[in-house]
Amino acid sequence: MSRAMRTIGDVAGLPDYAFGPTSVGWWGVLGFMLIEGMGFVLAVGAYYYLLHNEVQWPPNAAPPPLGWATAFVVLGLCSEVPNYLVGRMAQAQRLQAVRWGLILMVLLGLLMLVLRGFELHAMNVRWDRTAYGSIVWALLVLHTFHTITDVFDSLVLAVLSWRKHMDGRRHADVADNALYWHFIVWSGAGLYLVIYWTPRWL
Amino acid sequence: MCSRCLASALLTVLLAGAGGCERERREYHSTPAGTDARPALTSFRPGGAPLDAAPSALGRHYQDNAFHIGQGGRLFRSYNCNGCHGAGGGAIGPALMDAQWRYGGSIEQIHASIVDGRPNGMPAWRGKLTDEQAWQLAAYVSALAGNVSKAAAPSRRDALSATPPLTQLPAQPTQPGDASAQQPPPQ
Amino acid sequence: MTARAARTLSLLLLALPLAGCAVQGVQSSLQAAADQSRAIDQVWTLMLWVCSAIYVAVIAALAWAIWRRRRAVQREGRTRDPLLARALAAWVVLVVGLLSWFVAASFLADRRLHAGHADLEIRVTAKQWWWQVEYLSPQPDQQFSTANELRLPRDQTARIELLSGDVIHSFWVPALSGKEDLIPGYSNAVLLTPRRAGRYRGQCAEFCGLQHAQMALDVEVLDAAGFAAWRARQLAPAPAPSDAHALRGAQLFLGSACASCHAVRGTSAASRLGPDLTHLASRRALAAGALPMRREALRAWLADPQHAKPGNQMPQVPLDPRDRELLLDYLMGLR
Amino acid sequence: MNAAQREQLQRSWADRPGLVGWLTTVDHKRVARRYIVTAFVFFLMAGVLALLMRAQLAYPNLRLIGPDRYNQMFSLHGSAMMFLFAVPIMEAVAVYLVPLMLGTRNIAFPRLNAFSYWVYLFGGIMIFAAFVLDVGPEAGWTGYVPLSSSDFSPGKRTDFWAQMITFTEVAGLCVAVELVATIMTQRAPGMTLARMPLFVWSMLVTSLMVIFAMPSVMLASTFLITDRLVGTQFYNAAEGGDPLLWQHLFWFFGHPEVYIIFMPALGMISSIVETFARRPIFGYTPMVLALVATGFLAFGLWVHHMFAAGLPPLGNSFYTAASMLIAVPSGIQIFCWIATLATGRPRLAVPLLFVLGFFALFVLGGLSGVMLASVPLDLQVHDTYFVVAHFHYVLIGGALFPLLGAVYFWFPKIAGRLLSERLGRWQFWLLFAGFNLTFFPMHYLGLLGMPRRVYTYPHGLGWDAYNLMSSVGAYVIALSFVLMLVNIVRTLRRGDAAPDDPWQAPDLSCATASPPPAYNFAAVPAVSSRHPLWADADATPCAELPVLAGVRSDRREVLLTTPVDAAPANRWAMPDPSPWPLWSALALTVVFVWSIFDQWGVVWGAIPVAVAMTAWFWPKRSEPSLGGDA
Repeated sequence: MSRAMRTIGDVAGLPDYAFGPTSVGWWGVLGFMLIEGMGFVLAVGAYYYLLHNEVQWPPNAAPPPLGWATAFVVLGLCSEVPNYLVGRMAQAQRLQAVRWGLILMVLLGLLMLVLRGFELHAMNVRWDRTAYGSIVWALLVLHTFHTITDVFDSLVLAVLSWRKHMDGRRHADVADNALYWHFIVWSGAGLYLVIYWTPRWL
Repeated sequence: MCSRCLASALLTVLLAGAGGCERERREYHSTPAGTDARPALTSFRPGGAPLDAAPSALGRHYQDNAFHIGQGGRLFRSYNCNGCHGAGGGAIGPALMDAQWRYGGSIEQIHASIVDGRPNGMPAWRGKLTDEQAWQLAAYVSALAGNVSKAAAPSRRDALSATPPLTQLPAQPTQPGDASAQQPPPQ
Repeated sequence: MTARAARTLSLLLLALPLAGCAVQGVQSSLQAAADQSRAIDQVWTLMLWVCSAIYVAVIAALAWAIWRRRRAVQREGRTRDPLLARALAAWVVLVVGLLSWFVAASFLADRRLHAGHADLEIRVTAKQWWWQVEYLSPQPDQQFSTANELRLPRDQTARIELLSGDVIHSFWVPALSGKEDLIPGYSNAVLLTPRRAGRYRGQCAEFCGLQHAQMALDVEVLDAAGFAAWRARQLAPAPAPSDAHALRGAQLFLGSACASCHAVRGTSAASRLGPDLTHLASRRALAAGALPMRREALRAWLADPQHAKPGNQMPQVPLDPRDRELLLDYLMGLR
Repeated sequence: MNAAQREQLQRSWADRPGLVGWLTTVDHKRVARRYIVTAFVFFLMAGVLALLMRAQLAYPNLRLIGPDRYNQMFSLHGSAMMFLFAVPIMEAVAVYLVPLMLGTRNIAFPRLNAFSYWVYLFGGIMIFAAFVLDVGPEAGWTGYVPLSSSDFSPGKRTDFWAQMITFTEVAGLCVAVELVATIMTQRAPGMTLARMPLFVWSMLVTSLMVIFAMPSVMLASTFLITDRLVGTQFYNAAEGGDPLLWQHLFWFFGHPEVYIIFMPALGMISSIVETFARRPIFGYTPMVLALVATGFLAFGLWVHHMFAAGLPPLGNSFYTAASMLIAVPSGIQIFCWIATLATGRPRLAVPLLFVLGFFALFVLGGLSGVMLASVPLDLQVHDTYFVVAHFHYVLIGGALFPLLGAVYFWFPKIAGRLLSERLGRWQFWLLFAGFNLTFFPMHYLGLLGMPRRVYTYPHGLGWDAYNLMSSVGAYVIALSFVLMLVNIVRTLRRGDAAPDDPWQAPDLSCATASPPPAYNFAAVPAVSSRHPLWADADATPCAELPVLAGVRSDRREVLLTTPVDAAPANRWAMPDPSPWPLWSALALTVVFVWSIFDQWGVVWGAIPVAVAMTAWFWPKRSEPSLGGDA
C-alpha cells in the first residue's frame, strides 16, 4: 500500500454478533420482506383492478367460504404470542426456551398449513374459471408458498438448536426468523380481509 | 475463462435439445402436401392384421407442431365447428374430447372425416378448405383429445373458455369405436 | 481541435430537423392535414424550439466549463459557492417554468383531440393483419363494409370506433391524428377532421405479430361530392360478371375455398373471416398495402399468398393456372 | 500491520485452488468480475442481433431475414439488453466497487452473491440456447398480451421468455438485498450517510428501486406463464381478465427499470467528474436529494407508456405532469456536474471524455423524453422510430457511455493494468459518431411515420436514406467495440501496471492495491470526511490513512457499523467458500425449466432446491457459527 497507515483505535473488544439493525441478517430479512410484501401489495392491487371490470363480485359465484380461512388466521394470530416470546428468548440467549419455542412454532406452522390445505380444498371457484378465481388462487398460493418456506426455515433452526452449539449468531438467526413470521401472519391476515371480506362488504 | 465455460455449456444445451426446432417452427411456407389415401377406420380387415396406430410422418408433422395446432384452433372457431361440436364437448355432433371415436381418432382418420364428411351431419370440407387447413384442423382435434405432445398443445383460449386448457387434458385412446352406436348428445 | 469537432457536430445535428421538414410523405406527422394533427404539430413546434434552445445552452455551458480560461491560482474549488447555489436555484425555476408551459400546452392540445361532434361514424376492427372498415348509419341499408381503405369527407368530423378482433393493434394515420390502440375487450375512438383533400397512409403501430410490418391502411380525403359518389358506389352490390370468363371465375370463386372466408355482396359468399371483396378492384392496394392493385400482383398473390406477406392468414388455394386467370377476370371486374 | 498478519489474512480470505476454487468462490471481486464479463458477452450477442436487424432494414423490401426470425431477434435483443446486460452489469460494477468504496472486506451475503451470479448465468444461457433452437421470444421485450398468450404465441417460446425474466429478477433482487445490507451495515467507521460517495448513494437508491419494482414484473410474468400453462384467466378479457393489467404491471416495473439502469450511471459520472475535475462535487446534498427524488418519481409515471391505450384523458394529463417533473432532478444533476467541471481543473482523460459524450447524448435523449411525456405528442410518436431513437439516446447515451467511462476508469483497479488512452480516444470518437449516425436519423423516421418493430418497409415513404444511414452507423458502433476488445486484450497481455491510485480519486477503493488482495484492506480504514483520500478541496492526496485495528485476521471477519452514523458496532465473520450456491442455482434452474413444460415440476423440483439450500445454510462442523448466513 502506498499510503502509510496510522492506527487510531482498536475494535477487538466489540462482540462478534448483534441483534437488529446492526446485524447483516436483519437487513437481509427486511429486504426479502420488502420484496415479498411488494409482491402481495401488487397482487392485491391486481385483485381490485380486476374487481373494477365486473358488475358483480365475485362474478357468478358465492363469496368464498369463511370457515377454514378464519381458523387459519385466528391460529396465525395466536401463534404471534409464542413467536414474540421466542424472539425475546433468542435475544436473551436462553437456549432451552428457544429450543422448545422453535418446536412449538414448527408445530403451529404445520397445523396452519393443514388448515390452509382445507381452505384451498373448500374454495368454491377454480383458478381457470374466471379471472376472479385466478387472482384468489394466486394470492393464496403465493402466501402458502411463503408460509412453507418459513416453516421449513423454523424446522431447520429447531434441528440446529438441538444438534449444534448455539452461539449468539445462531440466536440472531432465530430472532430474524421470528421477525419473518410476523410478516407471514400479518400479511396472511391482510389477504384474509381482502379475499374473504371484500366480497361481503362490497 | 467465463466465456469459454459459457460456450461449452451452450453447445451441450444445443446438442441436447435440438427437438425444439420442429415443434416451434412457424411453417407458413411450403408445408408437405397431403395424400389422398384413405386411412383405415376399423381393424376388421382380411388376415386380421392389427391396425397400425402410429400416425404417419405427415400426421406427426402437423401433430407435433405448435403453430399448426394453433392455426387449427383458429380454423375450428372460424368455420364454426363449435356450432355442432360445442368447443369439443359435443352437441349436435359428437364430443371430440372423450375416448369415443366413431371413425377413429388418429390424425389421418380425423383428417379423412373432415375432408370427406361422415354420415348423419358431418359435411365434407373438401374444396372448402385447403388440404393444409384440413391437416391443421385435424391436429387441433387431436389436441382436444389430449393426443399431442404437451409441449405443443395450446392452453386456454383468449375468449370465453368452454373447455379446460388443452395442456391439462388426459390423452384419449385413438381407436375407433362402433360407428353405428349413436349416443345421445350430452346436455 | 476536438472542441471544434464536437461543436460542429452538434450544430450539424441541430440543423438536421429543419431539413426533415422538406420531405414529402403520405405517412408523415410533419405534414399535418387535419385539425387533430395540426393541434399536435403546434405542440411539436413549440417543444422542438424550446428544447433545441435548452440543448444548445447546456452544451455551450459544458464547453465553457471545460475550455474556459483559468487563472493560475484557483480560488473557486470550494464545495459551497453562493453564486453557484443561486444559479442552481435559478436553473430549477427556469426548468420548472418551461415544464409547466409544456404541460399546459399539451393539456390544451389534448382537449382539442377530444373536442367536436361526429358527422360520420365509422367502425374499424383490426385483425391480424388487415383492417375491417365499416361505415355505420342508423339506416341498415346505408351501411357497408370494406377493407384496408378509409375514405373521409373533407371538413367533416368522423368518429372512428376502434375494436380489435384478436390482439392489440394501433390505429395511426400520422397526417390526420395521433394513434390509438385497438384492444380486445375495449372500445376506443378517435376523431378525425381532415382539412386537406389527398391521399394518406396509415399503418398499425402496435406490434401485432408476424405481419405487423405490412398492415397498412389506405386513406383518402375527398371533397363532399367525391365522398358521396364513392359512398354510393360502395353501397351497391358487386357488379355482375361481364363476360363468360368472369362468369366462370365467379363460379370458381363460389365453389372453392375462397368463399369460405370472403364476402362478395350480391352473391352467396358472405363469410366475414377475410376482407370483404365486393369492390376489390376499386381499391388501390392488396393485402393491407403489401401489393399494388394490379392484375399481375393479384395473380402472384393468388399463386402464393405467403410470398409477398409471409405468415398471413390467407392459405394457398391450389388452382389450375387457367382457372386462376378466370378467377382473375372475375376479381378484376369487382369495381 | 506486519507481514505475518498479512499472510494470515491472505490465508483466511483465499479461495480454494483450481477449478474447485473457481466454482466455490464467494469473493465479491471474483464474482463481480465474471458477472461483468458475462454481461458483456450477452451484450455482444444482443449487439450482433442488432447488426443483423440493421442489415435487414438497410434497404426497403429486403428479404434477408423473414418476419418470424426478425421478430425473435428484436424481442431477444430488447430482452437481453434490458434483463441480461443493462441491469446486471450495473449491479455487477456495484458488487465490485461498493465494498471497496465502503472500506470493507466482502459484500454482505457473499454466498447469495455467488448464487445470484449462477442463476443469472443459467437464465441467460437458457434464453440464448432457446433462441438458437427456434424457441426465442417473439412478442417483443414488452411481451404484450394477448399477443404473448397461448392463442397467438403457440408453443413454448413465450414461456422461455417469461422464465428468463424470473431468472434474472431472482438474481437482480438478491444483489439488491446484498447491496442494501452492505451499505447499511458495513460502511467504514465514520462514513456517515452524509459522507458516502455518490456512487454508493446511487446504488442504495437503485437497490431500493429494484426491491420495489422487480416484484411487479415477476408477478406479471408469473401470471402470464400460469395463463399459458394451467389456464388462469388474468389477461383474458372474455373471462373478466384484462390485457391492460399486463401493461400496468409491466410498466410499473418497466419505467423504474429505466432509472434502475440509469441511476448507477449517475453515480459513475459523479465519481469520474469529481476525480477528473480535481475538486469535490458541487452540491453534494442537492445531488443526493435529486437521486432520491428520481427514485420516488420513477414509480409515478408508468402510465406514460400507455397514452395510446385510451385511458381517461385527465389521468393521462396527470402522468404528463409527473413525467415532466422528473426532468427537474435530472436538470439539477446536470447543473451540478457542469458547475463542478467549471470550477475545477478538468483533465480530459478518456473516462471524462465518455462523460462529456454522456452530456451531449443524454441531454438530447432527456429532452426528447420530455416531448414523449406530452400526451398529444406521444400519440404521434409513440411506438415509432422516434421512441427507438429516444430510448437509445437515454440508455446508450445515459447509461452505456458512463459505463464505458467507468470501464476505462476502474479497469486499472480491477485488472491492475492501464488501458491505452489512444485506443480509448479512438473508440470514443468512433462510438460517438457511429451512435449519432445510427440513432439520430431515427428521430426523423419516427416523425415520418415509420413504426417500430417492422421487419421491412415499402419504398417511397421517404424512409430509405435514413434507414441506410442508420444501418451503416450500426456497423461503425460495432467497429468501436472491436477496438475496445483489442484494447482490453492488448492491455491484459502487456499493459502498464497500474498504481494503487491511478487517477488520484477521493474514495476508499483507491486506498488498496490494484487489483485489490482477496481481503481488500489489511486494516479497517476510518473516515472523517467525504473524501478520505484527499487532504483538501484542491484534491491533494492524503499522505496517510487512519485505520482501526482489532478485526481478526485468522478468519473472514469484517467490522459492522451502525446504519446512520457508522459507529463501530460489532465484528462479523463472513462465510467461507461453498459449492452449495452453485448447486442451489442448478436445482432452481431445473425447477424453472421444468415448470415451462409441467406445473408439477414446481412441486417436485422444489425438493432438490430445499436440500441444496439447507446444505448451504448448514453450519460446518469445525466452525459452528460460520455457515449460517448467506
